[in-house]
Amino acid sequence: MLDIRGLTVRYSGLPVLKDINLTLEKGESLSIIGESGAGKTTLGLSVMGLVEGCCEGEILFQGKNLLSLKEEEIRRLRGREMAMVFQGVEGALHPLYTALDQVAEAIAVHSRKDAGSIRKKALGLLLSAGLDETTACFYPHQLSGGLKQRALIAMALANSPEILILDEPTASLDAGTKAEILALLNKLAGDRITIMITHDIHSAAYFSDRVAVLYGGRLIEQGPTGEVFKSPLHPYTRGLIRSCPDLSTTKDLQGIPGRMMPGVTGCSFHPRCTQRIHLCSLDIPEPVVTGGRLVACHRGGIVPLLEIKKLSKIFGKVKAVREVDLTLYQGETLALVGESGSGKTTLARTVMGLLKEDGGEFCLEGANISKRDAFFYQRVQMIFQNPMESISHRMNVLQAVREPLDINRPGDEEANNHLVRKALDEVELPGDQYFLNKYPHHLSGGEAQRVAIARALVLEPRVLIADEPTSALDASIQAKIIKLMLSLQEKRGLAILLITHDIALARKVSDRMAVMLKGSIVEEGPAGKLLGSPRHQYTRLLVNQSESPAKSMIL
Amino acid sequence: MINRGYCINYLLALMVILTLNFMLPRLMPGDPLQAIYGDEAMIAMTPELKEELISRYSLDLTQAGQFRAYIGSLLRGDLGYSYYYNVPVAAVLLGSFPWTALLVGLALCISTGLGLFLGIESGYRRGRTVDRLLLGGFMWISGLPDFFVGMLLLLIFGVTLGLVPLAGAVTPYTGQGWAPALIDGLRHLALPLASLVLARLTATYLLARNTMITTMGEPFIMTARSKGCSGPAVRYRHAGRNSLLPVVTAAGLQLSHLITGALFVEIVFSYPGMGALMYNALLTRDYPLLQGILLLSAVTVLTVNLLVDLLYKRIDPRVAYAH
Amino acid sequence: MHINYWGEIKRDSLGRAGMGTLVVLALLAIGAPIVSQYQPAEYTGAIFQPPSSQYWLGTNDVGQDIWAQLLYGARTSLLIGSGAALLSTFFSVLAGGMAAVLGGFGDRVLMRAVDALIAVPPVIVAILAAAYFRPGASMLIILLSAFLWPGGARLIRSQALSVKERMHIAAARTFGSSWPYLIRRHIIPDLGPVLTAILVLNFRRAVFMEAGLSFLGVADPTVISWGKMMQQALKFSYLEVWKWWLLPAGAALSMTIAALTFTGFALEKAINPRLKK
Amino acid sequence: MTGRLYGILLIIALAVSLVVPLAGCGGQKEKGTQAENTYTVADATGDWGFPSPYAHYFRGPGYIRMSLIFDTLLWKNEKEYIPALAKSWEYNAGENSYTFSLVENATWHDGSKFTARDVVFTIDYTKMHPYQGVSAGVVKKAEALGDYRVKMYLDRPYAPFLEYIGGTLPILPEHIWKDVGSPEKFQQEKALVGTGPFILEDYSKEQGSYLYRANREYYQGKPAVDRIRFVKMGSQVMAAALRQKQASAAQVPPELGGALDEEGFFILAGKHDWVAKLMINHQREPLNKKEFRQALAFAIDRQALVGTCLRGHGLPGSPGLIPPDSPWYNAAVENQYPHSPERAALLIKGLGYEKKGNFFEKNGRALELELLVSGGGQGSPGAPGDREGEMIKGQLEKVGLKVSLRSLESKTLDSRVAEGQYDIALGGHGGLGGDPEMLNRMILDKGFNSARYQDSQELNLALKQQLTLMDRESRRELVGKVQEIYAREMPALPLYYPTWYWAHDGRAPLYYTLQGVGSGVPIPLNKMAFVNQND
Repeated sequence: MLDIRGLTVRYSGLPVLKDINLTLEKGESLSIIGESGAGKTTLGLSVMGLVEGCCEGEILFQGKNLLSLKEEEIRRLRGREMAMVFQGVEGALHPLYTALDQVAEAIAVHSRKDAGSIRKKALGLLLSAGLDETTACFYPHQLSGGLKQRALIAMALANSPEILILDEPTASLDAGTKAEILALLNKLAGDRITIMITHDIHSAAYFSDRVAVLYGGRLIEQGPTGEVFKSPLHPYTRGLIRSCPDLSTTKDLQGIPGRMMPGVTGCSFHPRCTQRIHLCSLDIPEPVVTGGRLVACHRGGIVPLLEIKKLSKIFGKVKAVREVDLTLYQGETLALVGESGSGKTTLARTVMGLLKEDGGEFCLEGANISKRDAFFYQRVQMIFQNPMESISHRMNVLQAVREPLDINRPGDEEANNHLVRKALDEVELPGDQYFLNKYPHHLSGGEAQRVAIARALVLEPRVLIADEPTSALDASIQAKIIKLMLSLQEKRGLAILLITHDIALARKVSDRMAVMLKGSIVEEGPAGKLLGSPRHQYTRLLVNQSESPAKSMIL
Repeated sequence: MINRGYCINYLLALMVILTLNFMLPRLMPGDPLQAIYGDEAMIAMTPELKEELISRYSLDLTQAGQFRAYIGSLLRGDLGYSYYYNVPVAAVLLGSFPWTALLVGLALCISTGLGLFLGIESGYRRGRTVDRLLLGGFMWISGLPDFFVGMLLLLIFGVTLGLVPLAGAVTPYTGQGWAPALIDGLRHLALPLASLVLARLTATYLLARNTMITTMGEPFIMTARSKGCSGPAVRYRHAGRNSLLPVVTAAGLQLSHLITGALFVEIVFSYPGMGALMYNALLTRDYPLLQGILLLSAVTVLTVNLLVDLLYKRIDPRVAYAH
Repeated sequence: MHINYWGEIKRDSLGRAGMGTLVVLALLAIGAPIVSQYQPAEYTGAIFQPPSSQYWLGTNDVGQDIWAQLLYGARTSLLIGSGAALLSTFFSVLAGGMAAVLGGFGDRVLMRAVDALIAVPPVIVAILAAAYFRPGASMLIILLSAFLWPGGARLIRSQALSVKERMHIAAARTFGSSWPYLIRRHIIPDLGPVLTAILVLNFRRAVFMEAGLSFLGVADPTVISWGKMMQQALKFSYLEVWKWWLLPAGAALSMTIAALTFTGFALEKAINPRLKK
Repeated sequence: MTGRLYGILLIIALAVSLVVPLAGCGGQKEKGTQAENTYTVADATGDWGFPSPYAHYFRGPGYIRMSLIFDTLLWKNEKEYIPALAKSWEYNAGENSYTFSLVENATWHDGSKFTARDVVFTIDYTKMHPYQGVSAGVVKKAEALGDYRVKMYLDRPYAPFLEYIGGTLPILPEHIWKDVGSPEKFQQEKALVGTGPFILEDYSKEQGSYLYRANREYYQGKPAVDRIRFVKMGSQVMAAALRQKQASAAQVPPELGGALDEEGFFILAGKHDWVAKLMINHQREPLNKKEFRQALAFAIDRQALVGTCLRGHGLPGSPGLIPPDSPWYNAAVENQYPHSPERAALLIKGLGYEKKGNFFEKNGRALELELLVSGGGQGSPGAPGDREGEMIKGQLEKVGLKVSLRSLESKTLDSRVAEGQYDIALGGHGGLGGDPEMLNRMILDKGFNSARYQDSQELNLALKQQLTLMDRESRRELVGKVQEIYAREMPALPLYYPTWYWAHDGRAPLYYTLQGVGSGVPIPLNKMAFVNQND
């Protein structure tokens, strides 16, 4: 039985948790949801006794107050009575030891048995967690995100602790893997006290009996999962639930910029057309009939912006991308979905020239591109998954956003600064001096991603490639970023190639979808039709997995 | 596992070094005859003595002729005859190299081990008094050249206190058994070793400390603590392991100055090492001996670099992945 | 980059101490004629005098005032030390950066050249250089940096390799930045901490080597430096004189190196904002 | 687990770092292991080569270590020639031949008898393989008259014959050396069979150490010391070594002479055998003019050089090159060049130079000389370095000669002087204590230490003649005349003679040999000092 009474935690004077009271019986599982920065992780750490700040109040467990124990005593409990799996899979495993070594160490710390039997037990744990003989002996950098998470879970459960704390176990995992992890956790939960910290409502709904909502360091709501999600009492909880994308809702209607204008020279639609060229404003386009279809547009209808023909990329023996053909049309959003490791990111990076393609070619606005020069970069831009990493921590916001201008158009500084403020304004970020001097590690995830987007848009590109732009962000911020990208598309006629593993998100945002499996595109087509009646069996699998298990519960 | 690319590389480097070894001594002004015999007035440079010496040193051949002879003899594994010592160069090298290997090798092991240990402890307690004291102390010591430290130690322990023998590597002809001889050898080794260790300790200490500070912030340290690992286990097996890579690189670099690194310490303690040997070879323009020393130094550097590269893969699997 | 270095150093106590010592040393070196009434090469006639009111640090074997030599020696040692350190670090960054960026064949050729250079003992090259050129300050700086840059190159290459893989470098490449721009704007500043460490290391080795060279006779005889003072003092260590001749030169040198390292540390925080909590 | 590799490295380092300092400081004070009566000599360089006649390095100390094993026909003590393998010797002026009557009781170390055949064999052998210091070419024919008498015919009257062939050439055993093709490579045990007072027990090149044991059957009496040990030690710690009884004799720095004297050590002030010279390139304008060179002699204050740079431990240079305490010294040249900048300026003006500002000029071109100096390093004690260079530069510039000082590595300087690419340079050499034949070598020969001055016929003639005067008194007079001409011509300016001091604990009566050991080695380790002569 775990009893937390009046817990307050301060980091150098700043209160992060204020007066938390929680009691958990054996075999009970609790989810803690709320925005990042609400103190969820600190609560987990204080139970483990790993918090640097000073803690007041009591945490009673097995008749002892954990806060008053000496370091040596609580150290002996860690890993044996209580274990924690940390957020951010990236650096959690020691880069220089294999997964098997690290799990074996977790056992060896608390047991006297000989090395051989410990390694066998560790291997057994890893196998039960979903790794196989070979991947168990891999080094962390050779494991994919999902496998690392499984190894961490195996390590936490090494000495079958009474308390298991999971910090964002399913963040930045694709739907398939997320479902498997949740299933694994359910199987292994057994009669343990399990606390899951997450911002993903689905996982919380699927996994835990009770839910606690944290906001600004205070516990604002708590109760059985079903009731809290069906009828939230606190307005913040309702906002949280509503902003999370779900299969059941169809794609919002997207507005068209501007209004109908009478007496316009040239093509009447050109003031509102996002792919207009100078010719459009001069004379009226002739209607053209092709293959049973008629279109009256100087550019023959929606112009294919970016065409990728027979692109392939090989790493050593692994064929990451196999002769992919893909066309991105002007002003359209194409979602590229598929499991992690299916070659989505490799495709994006090869298009951008970060990786050298081993075959195939690209055409941008009809012209063939061989070398990535200023002409290419002023039309195609990219944003990355981890906003914090993609901005140099030595540059403040002003310098970061102005950098593309400094490179491609080193005009006078004042004009560039003005462009920067305009771009920041578009991504709804303040343009004042205080914010401009901030460094990346002062910004929150959402703000950093907005800066990245502003940087990408400052050159007014025609195409924006977004590689998992929101997977590392909280649901609420994710919604805002998606809404921002869509409104930019409306205003600027931006074509967006969205790379994501989240089918629900893709359906909500994209016009067309392409499904990628092991380096090649198995199916492509309008989003609604493709999801409505998937032809390829892999697409069907993807749709079923991402259908939220608790669908019945919510609506 | 060393692929063909590596071997060609090292062979290429060796060829370049061989030609360099041949060219460098001959570029130096003055010739061996003058350097060896010019100084002492009592030698009557009679004409017959002069041309017998020239033929003995084969100085009458053209440069190209000498180069061909040099490469030819090298292939046969014969390093030639030293002009000054009148003994095969190999014998001279074998005489001094063990002493240098003992002194500098041991100094390197101790300074690396100690530097690593202190660096980790100090990095772990960043900002606390222990760290500041150690840091400040090392800064002052690092400012003193090795011969300066050597002379100070000699004056204090050797001359005034008389605790330690004053020079050389062994007290010759004391006719003792091997045990007292070993103790005697160690007592001779104590001061030169201490001065070399002090001179080289700071670099390793700083490297270990800096890497330690960055590593402690990494997430896997939190994982280790959550596994219940004890303080020392976290410090050494987890955080310390990361600072092994830069320290090994630095040790590799220092090892490549094996031959000439300790020249001044050897002169202060008149220790029979390679540094003093090379200085003498320079003074007497002893071409074969110089070529021998340069070759030995080059081979040491190449093997050390090869070892460090192999060790890289053993210590940090990511490096193997990145190559 | 509007980080004001001065502000950073002032705030850190170690940095303040370091910078303060450096300023004092520089002032003493420049104001040498004011501080001591003797010239370094002037024969005062009184040899082996212990420190007294007239000769603050006593006199050496030919009766030259040691305090004056220490001050004028500071000029040479600081000048040659910093000159060689800057030049050699520049070469190291050039070679190390190029090797990391080129990768593949270029990288291997450069690294083998570095190995070959490290293999050649500096003593021989020093004597060769001194035989053909007049050993003035500039020749010494060039000579010393020729010995120092290979070591730094290897260190910078290994660091640059890891920085090159970082995400924000890939991001910068996506908006069309060329490799030279990347090196100048991203890779080198990111190597900031390594660079300060290498600068200090090279300064230290430059001053030690300058001492070694004056032992070999490769030095400008009319110029006095700390290294040369130590060499001359070594010859008379059997007398009492080493207490006020050898020790001051060593103390001055180690104080300079300590000051430099403390300033380097304070700078490190400035170059790497992430260290600031 | 890969941690193992890492653990091992740490453990070795820690273990070793504990053992060494412990052993280092803990051991008992260095006590002299004087099982028997061992005499230890400390030396800064240590290794002087395998002590066989052809393998030892061509330096003084090398000859000393060889002379302990091999005897010569005659030897010298501090006063005169003394018999060694030759009991007596007489010179027959008519036939220009020397006849030696040899001792009968001398035996080689391997027991075989020493006979006249060995002497004849040595002379013939040295003709084929020139021995470093001695050219046996002057002996036309050597014949053995019976077992114990040898007669040598000279092809020309050669005054230094007794000094070199008689007193320096080591006599080799015929039965060992007769079929040795390249003598310098002959370094086996057999190569060390001699007739001398000591036998080599061990030689270590790396440690720079030698061990000799006494030859009990030595024909001139049993050596007073059982064993002699040569040990290598830094020159700065020689005094400490003496005080801690680690050595019985050593060359000590001049400053410590007084202190050691009070502590009961015997101090031997050496003869002035080594001279520091200002080498002048008399091929170049204006140095080719005699008056200019004399002006230099007036300008440089040699007494001040000794007072400051040697702190009084030396004699100012005598213009005739031969040091004042040498038996061949001619006092007339004593004060021919007192320090007077005025006379120097006068001489320079005489050559058509006027003084503009503070430097001399001639039709617009400033008169500048480059002074080459060899920097720090391990030169012999008292060798001129950059300190002397600075002082001479000061003195010359006071007179009005602009001097630019340049420091070079010692061997680079030697090669510059040899090729004549210099104006003036600081150098020096030893051998002044030996036979005046050294004057020929230091003035006429082609070595870089020599002045290479053939311009004065009078000087050349006198030098050639002095070699042929067998009678000592008339030779002394001619050598005096040579010094006067040399002082006038001044091809190179002797600056000073440093005084070297040896200190020993008195267990053996060391002394400086007349005109140096063998052909002029200024070291007081005469082998006869270790032999208590019964006759």
